[in-house]
Amino acid sequence: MKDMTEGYTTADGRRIGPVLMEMKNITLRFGGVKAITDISFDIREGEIRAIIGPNGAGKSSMLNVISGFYVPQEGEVWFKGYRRGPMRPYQVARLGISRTFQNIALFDGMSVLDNIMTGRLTLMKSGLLNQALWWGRAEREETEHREKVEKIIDFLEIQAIRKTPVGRLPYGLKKRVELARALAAEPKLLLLDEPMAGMNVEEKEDMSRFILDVNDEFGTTIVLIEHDMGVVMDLSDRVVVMDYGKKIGDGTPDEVRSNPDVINAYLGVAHD
Amino acid sequence: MPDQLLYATEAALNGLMAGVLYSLVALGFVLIFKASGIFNYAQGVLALFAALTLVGFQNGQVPFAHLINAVFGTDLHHFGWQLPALVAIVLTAGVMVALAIVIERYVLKHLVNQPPIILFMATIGMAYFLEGFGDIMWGADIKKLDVGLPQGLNETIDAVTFEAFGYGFFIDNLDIVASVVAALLVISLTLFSQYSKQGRALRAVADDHQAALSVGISLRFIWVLVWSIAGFVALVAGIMWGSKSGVQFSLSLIALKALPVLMLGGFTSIPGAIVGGLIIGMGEKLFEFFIGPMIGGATENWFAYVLALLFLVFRPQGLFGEKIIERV
Amino acid sequence: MRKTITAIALAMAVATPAMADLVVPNLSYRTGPYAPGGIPYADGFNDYFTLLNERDGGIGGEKVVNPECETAYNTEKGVECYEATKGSGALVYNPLSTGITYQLIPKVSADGIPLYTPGYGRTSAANGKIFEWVFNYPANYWDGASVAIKYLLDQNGGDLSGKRIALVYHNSAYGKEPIRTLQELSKKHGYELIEIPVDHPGQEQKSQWLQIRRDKPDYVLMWGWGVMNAVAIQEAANIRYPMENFIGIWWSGSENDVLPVGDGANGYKSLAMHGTGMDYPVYGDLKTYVYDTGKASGAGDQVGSVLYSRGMYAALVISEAIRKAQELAGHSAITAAELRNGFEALEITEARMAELGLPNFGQPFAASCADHGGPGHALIQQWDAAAKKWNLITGFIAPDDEVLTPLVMEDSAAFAAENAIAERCN
Amino acid sequence: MFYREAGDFKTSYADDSQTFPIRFDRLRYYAVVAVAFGVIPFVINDYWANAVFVPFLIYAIAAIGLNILTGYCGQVSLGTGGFMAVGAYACYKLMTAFPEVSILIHVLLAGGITAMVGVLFGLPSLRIKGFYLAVATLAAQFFLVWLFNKVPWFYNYSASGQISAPERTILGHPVTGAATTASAKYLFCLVILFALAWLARNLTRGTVGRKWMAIRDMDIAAEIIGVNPLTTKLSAFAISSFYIGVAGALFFAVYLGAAEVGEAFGIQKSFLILFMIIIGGLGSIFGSFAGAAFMVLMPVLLKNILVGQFGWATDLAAHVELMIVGALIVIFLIAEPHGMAQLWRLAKEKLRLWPFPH
Repeated sequence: MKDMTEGYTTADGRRIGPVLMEMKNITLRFGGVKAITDISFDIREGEIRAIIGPNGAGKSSMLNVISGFYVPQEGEVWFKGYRRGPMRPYQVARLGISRTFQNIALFDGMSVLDNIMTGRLTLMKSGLLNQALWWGRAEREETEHREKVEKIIDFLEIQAIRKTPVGRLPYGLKKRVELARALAAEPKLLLLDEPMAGMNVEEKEDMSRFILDVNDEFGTTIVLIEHDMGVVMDLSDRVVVMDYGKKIGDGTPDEVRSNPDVINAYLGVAHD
Repeated sequence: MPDQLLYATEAALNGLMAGVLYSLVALGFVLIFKASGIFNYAQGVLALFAALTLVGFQNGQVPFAHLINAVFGTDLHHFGWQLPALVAIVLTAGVMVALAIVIERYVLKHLVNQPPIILFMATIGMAYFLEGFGDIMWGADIKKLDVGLPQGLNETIDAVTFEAFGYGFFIDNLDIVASVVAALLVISLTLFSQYSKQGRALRAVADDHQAALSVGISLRFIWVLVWSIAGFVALVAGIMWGSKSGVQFSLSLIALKALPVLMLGGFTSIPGAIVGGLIIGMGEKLFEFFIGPMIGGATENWFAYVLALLFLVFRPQGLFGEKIIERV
Repeated sequence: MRKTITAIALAMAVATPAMADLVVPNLSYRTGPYAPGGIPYADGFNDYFTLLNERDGGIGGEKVVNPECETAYNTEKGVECYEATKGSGALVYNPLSTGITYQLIPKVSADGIPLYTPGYGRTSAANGKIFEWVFNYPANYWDGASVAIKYLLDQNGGDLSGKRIALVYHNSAYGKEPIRTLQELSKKHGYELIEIPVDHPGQEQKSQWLQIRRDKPDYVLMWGWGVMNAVAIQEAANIRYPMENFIGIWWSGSENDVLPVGDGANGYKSLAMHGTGMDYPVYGDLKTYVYDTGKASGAGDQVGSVLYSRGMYAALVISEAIRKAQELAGHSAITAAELRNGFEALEITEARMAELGLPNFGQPFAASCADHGGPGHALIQQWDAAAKKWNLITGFIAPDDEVLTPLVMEDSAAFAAENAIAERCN
Repeated sequence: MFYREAGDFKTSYADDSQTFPIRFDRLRYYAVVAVAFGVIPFVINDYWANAVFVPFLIYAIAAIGLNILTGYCGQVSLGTGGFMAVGAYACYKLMTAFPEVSILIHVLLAGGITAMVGVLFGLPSLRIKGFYLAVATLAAQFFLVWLFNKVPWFYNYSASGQISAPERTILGHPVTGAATTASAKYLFCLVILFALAWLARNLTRGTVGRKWMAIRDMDIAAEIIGVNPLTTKLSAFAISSFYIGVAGALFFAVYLGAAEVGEAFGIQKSFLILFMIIIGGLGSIFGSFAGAAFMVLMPVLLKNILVGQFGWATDLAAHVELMIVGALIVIFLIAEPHGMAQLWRLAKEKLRLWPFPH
């Protein structure tokens, strides 16, 4: 592999920057069960990085480690050149990492607009008293952030459902709202947990387009987990392959596709 | 043994006995919560209602006498018979089953799939209703409940302990009976749920409603079943408490004694209810014994809650729960 | 929505009875945790006025009406009842709840309506110089505490030093009332006071009675109400505490408290401020005019019980005060303010009690502007479980005013200072 | 017909996020405020004030408080009675210790003290969830009641442990004590309720409200998108307790005038207020009002109808009343688990289309 400290340029001409996040020898256990064993990889600024693997491979656990929801027993997480100590998930979010969830985790009692506004909570500064009196900063801030959120709503083409309670939306739209919420936080790093699971072909195409557009337009670094090999290979710049909690491959889609271990895991001894 | 230790032991033993009674009430909660996810606040009022009905049957009271007299200007009070305790108990158990059917048909059926808090509030509504209903049916005056249970100091224990330590322990005969009955009840419930067909269905429902439905278990039947059992447990609790204090409104407040037991033992665990009850019973009596005099006494109303609270802060999964792994 | 509001307004407007007659509201509680005590009291109260209406055509030719209002022993409902009835020309209130009494004291003082709280309520209201509108004769809690100690003194040849007396009390405003008195008396007589609180409702008292069993106090006094009484007596029987050394206040001495315990309660004593049972001539009239004509209040099954008698006694005192007020005012349709004058000038003699068909039922007393508390005498009664009957075992015993008067003065002075009330009657 | 949303265009986001975006709603709101402030104080009498309006206003404050905690932040609390007691006793201590300070300040300070106590008892919510938390809050309920009953300092060593509110004035008009007029009581409570409801509306529509609702709807997801559960839950406990404390202070000082902790602030109070917000509607300020009105009016109305109209015996009426209230609660929960606020919304949707439903 060539030296890429300063990043590289992809085939389609996108500029990929230096390392944004680095996982070093991560091991995660639940009681006696090892979910992740000694995994290391890095994520570069501006790239779309995928983590793939069969069911139960530890992909979601890995994403949870990145988002700070699980704290690994061993290993180090480096972000923007600093080692990240043990943090609560909300602190991680404030570093500029936001995510979507495999089983949609929207706030069902709130409207689409409010859900997306929650994405901007980390960016809002007005205090309790200010809020209570709805005067000065609080009102101004609300309007400013509303404008930003409306842009995202336009971007993801969900204007019509702005005021609808989230609980009433169909699955595909929910996924899109969740993406909007994550985007609203203006993240450095966006984690997508199976963004296309359970979608039909059309919806998948839409979602793929949004992911690429996000990466393109906002320069957001994206880590995504996906089951569907085909989609992943088309979207991502580099791919980590996991199986049984271990890393069995890492590289460009082409490299990974030809990796015998990967082929084995997916086609050989089927354990799923 | 030094006096202080003797007294503490006596307090602890009495606490254990009181704990058994708490467990008995808690058991009713657990059964319903397990089978239907309902936190049944009405359990205490069920006990009151059962006790009222039992006394009413025993003494041959005319139900709704007051209402009838008020409406028709009659002067009815008693049928003029006295039923044997056992017959009255059987009849009351029948009433509790009928009540379970009514509750299922007119309340629960319509509340399927509602969030737990709504179900909880519905049971409080039912508690209000039953409270008024019980009073109208049997009158609000205090009643003596006597089904022939022994009461008072147990001579044998007093004599034996006096012989051994020079201080006779006080154990109430009624408490001993209650413990035995509670133990029998728990054993038979466990056997029932382990070995009978209905019991297995019950456990299946507790595990997974959807799955149980899909293998052809009738949820409605199960609900009637657990509410009947809970009604029966309430009857037993009502008899035990009512023998001690007479039957009147305050009997319904024993529900409050069972809540900390539930916190400690978990809402879904029968052994939890038993062990939790024992811990709470013993804990509050010992606390009242050692610390009570220093801070002015009457600590029993809150001590159990604070104990359960502290316990949960350090062990959120409860006494018998497994460590919770959070997932997203 | 608007329709509902109209309906509500209509219902409320109609609810207030027409202005006429002598209105003596009965703030009763026939529901809730204390219903077993509230029912007989309310029945006795109503029945006596019914008797006056039926037999005498009311008082001084004016019919008495008793609009009843359910408080469930709950202060909020008490306030609602007070407000709902006061507009109808209510002459006097008797809420049978210390909590509601405290609530009503400032209200009746502002509205100028007498509040009559025999044997309960705020003890220091006995000082008429401060509490213009409140009357609590013939006896109050502190009198009761003092009488109990007096009785024990008599039992012990006038000496209680070195004795240990436990007070088992309802952990509320009501139950705490006698503590101060008993503490003062213990200084005087040299007994040791052990305070044992029981929280509402008092269903579970094992700890308290185990403590008594260990401590072996010579006497146990009780300030209980509701289920607490029965449980305490049951537990006392369980630990075989000698019942004759167990004395309750008059609120812990009704049939409700001993009957559920059965034989175990035999020998239990309590204070009483009036006689009980049906061996009084008045019951003849009551039977003729009230019970047999189907006009009895409630279910009619409480007649002659302790609390029924107490309700009747309260009604009797009120009716006598009304009579006095009519006499003073010179007309029969009196106002609340005139009734206060009646209460202050009221004198009930033994002869008068006999005339009313209740000879030796209550103590004679005479009130005055300053004295709203009466002599505070009380009897001791003892329960006979076999006969299911309370027997009076003493005559009226006088309290120790030497100790009580300064306490009353101190407490009422504090109230006066807090509320900027000037002394009257001077 | 009445509800014309069409044509009611908004030209700024501030307009769009106002409390009553629809013009007709706004007008009706102004009308209600005008009646509440401009008409009722002049016609109110003692009965209406003490039996209906003052308890309604005070319970509405408490219900908004509990709704913030339970309806918006999802933490079920059964300790409301205990927290009201904190407000009442704090107010009493302040009133008697600093008689020269305005009662308004005392009431607000009482709210502040309650907020602190609320935070303390809110701490376990970080570990304990759902019904376990609900039962755990009962610890606060029972412990606080015991404490105020037991420690004589709280009731200034009075013989019976009762506390009574001395007379305090605002602008020369007494608002506590026996000399208070019906309209003074009413206005005092109304002004506080109005201000607090307005603050609550602001809090719940902005950042803070969204944080609360995020925690309510899915606490884990909320934390992952950057909501600090500690500060969010505790802020809900604090603000909720502030409201409840203010309600407790008013309940004691203005409404009851004298109180005994176990009786006035017992567990029944906790249930009552929980009922209000459930029947009114969780997560709705309007629902808090509707629920409080329902639970205050219902018993009074039933009593007046059964005893006053039909002339029933009071005990029969009271029992039937209990049955009816219980049955109504159950019927309500069956018919509309989201409360009166939801019924209102549905009614508005119907009205919007009226008279052409299709």
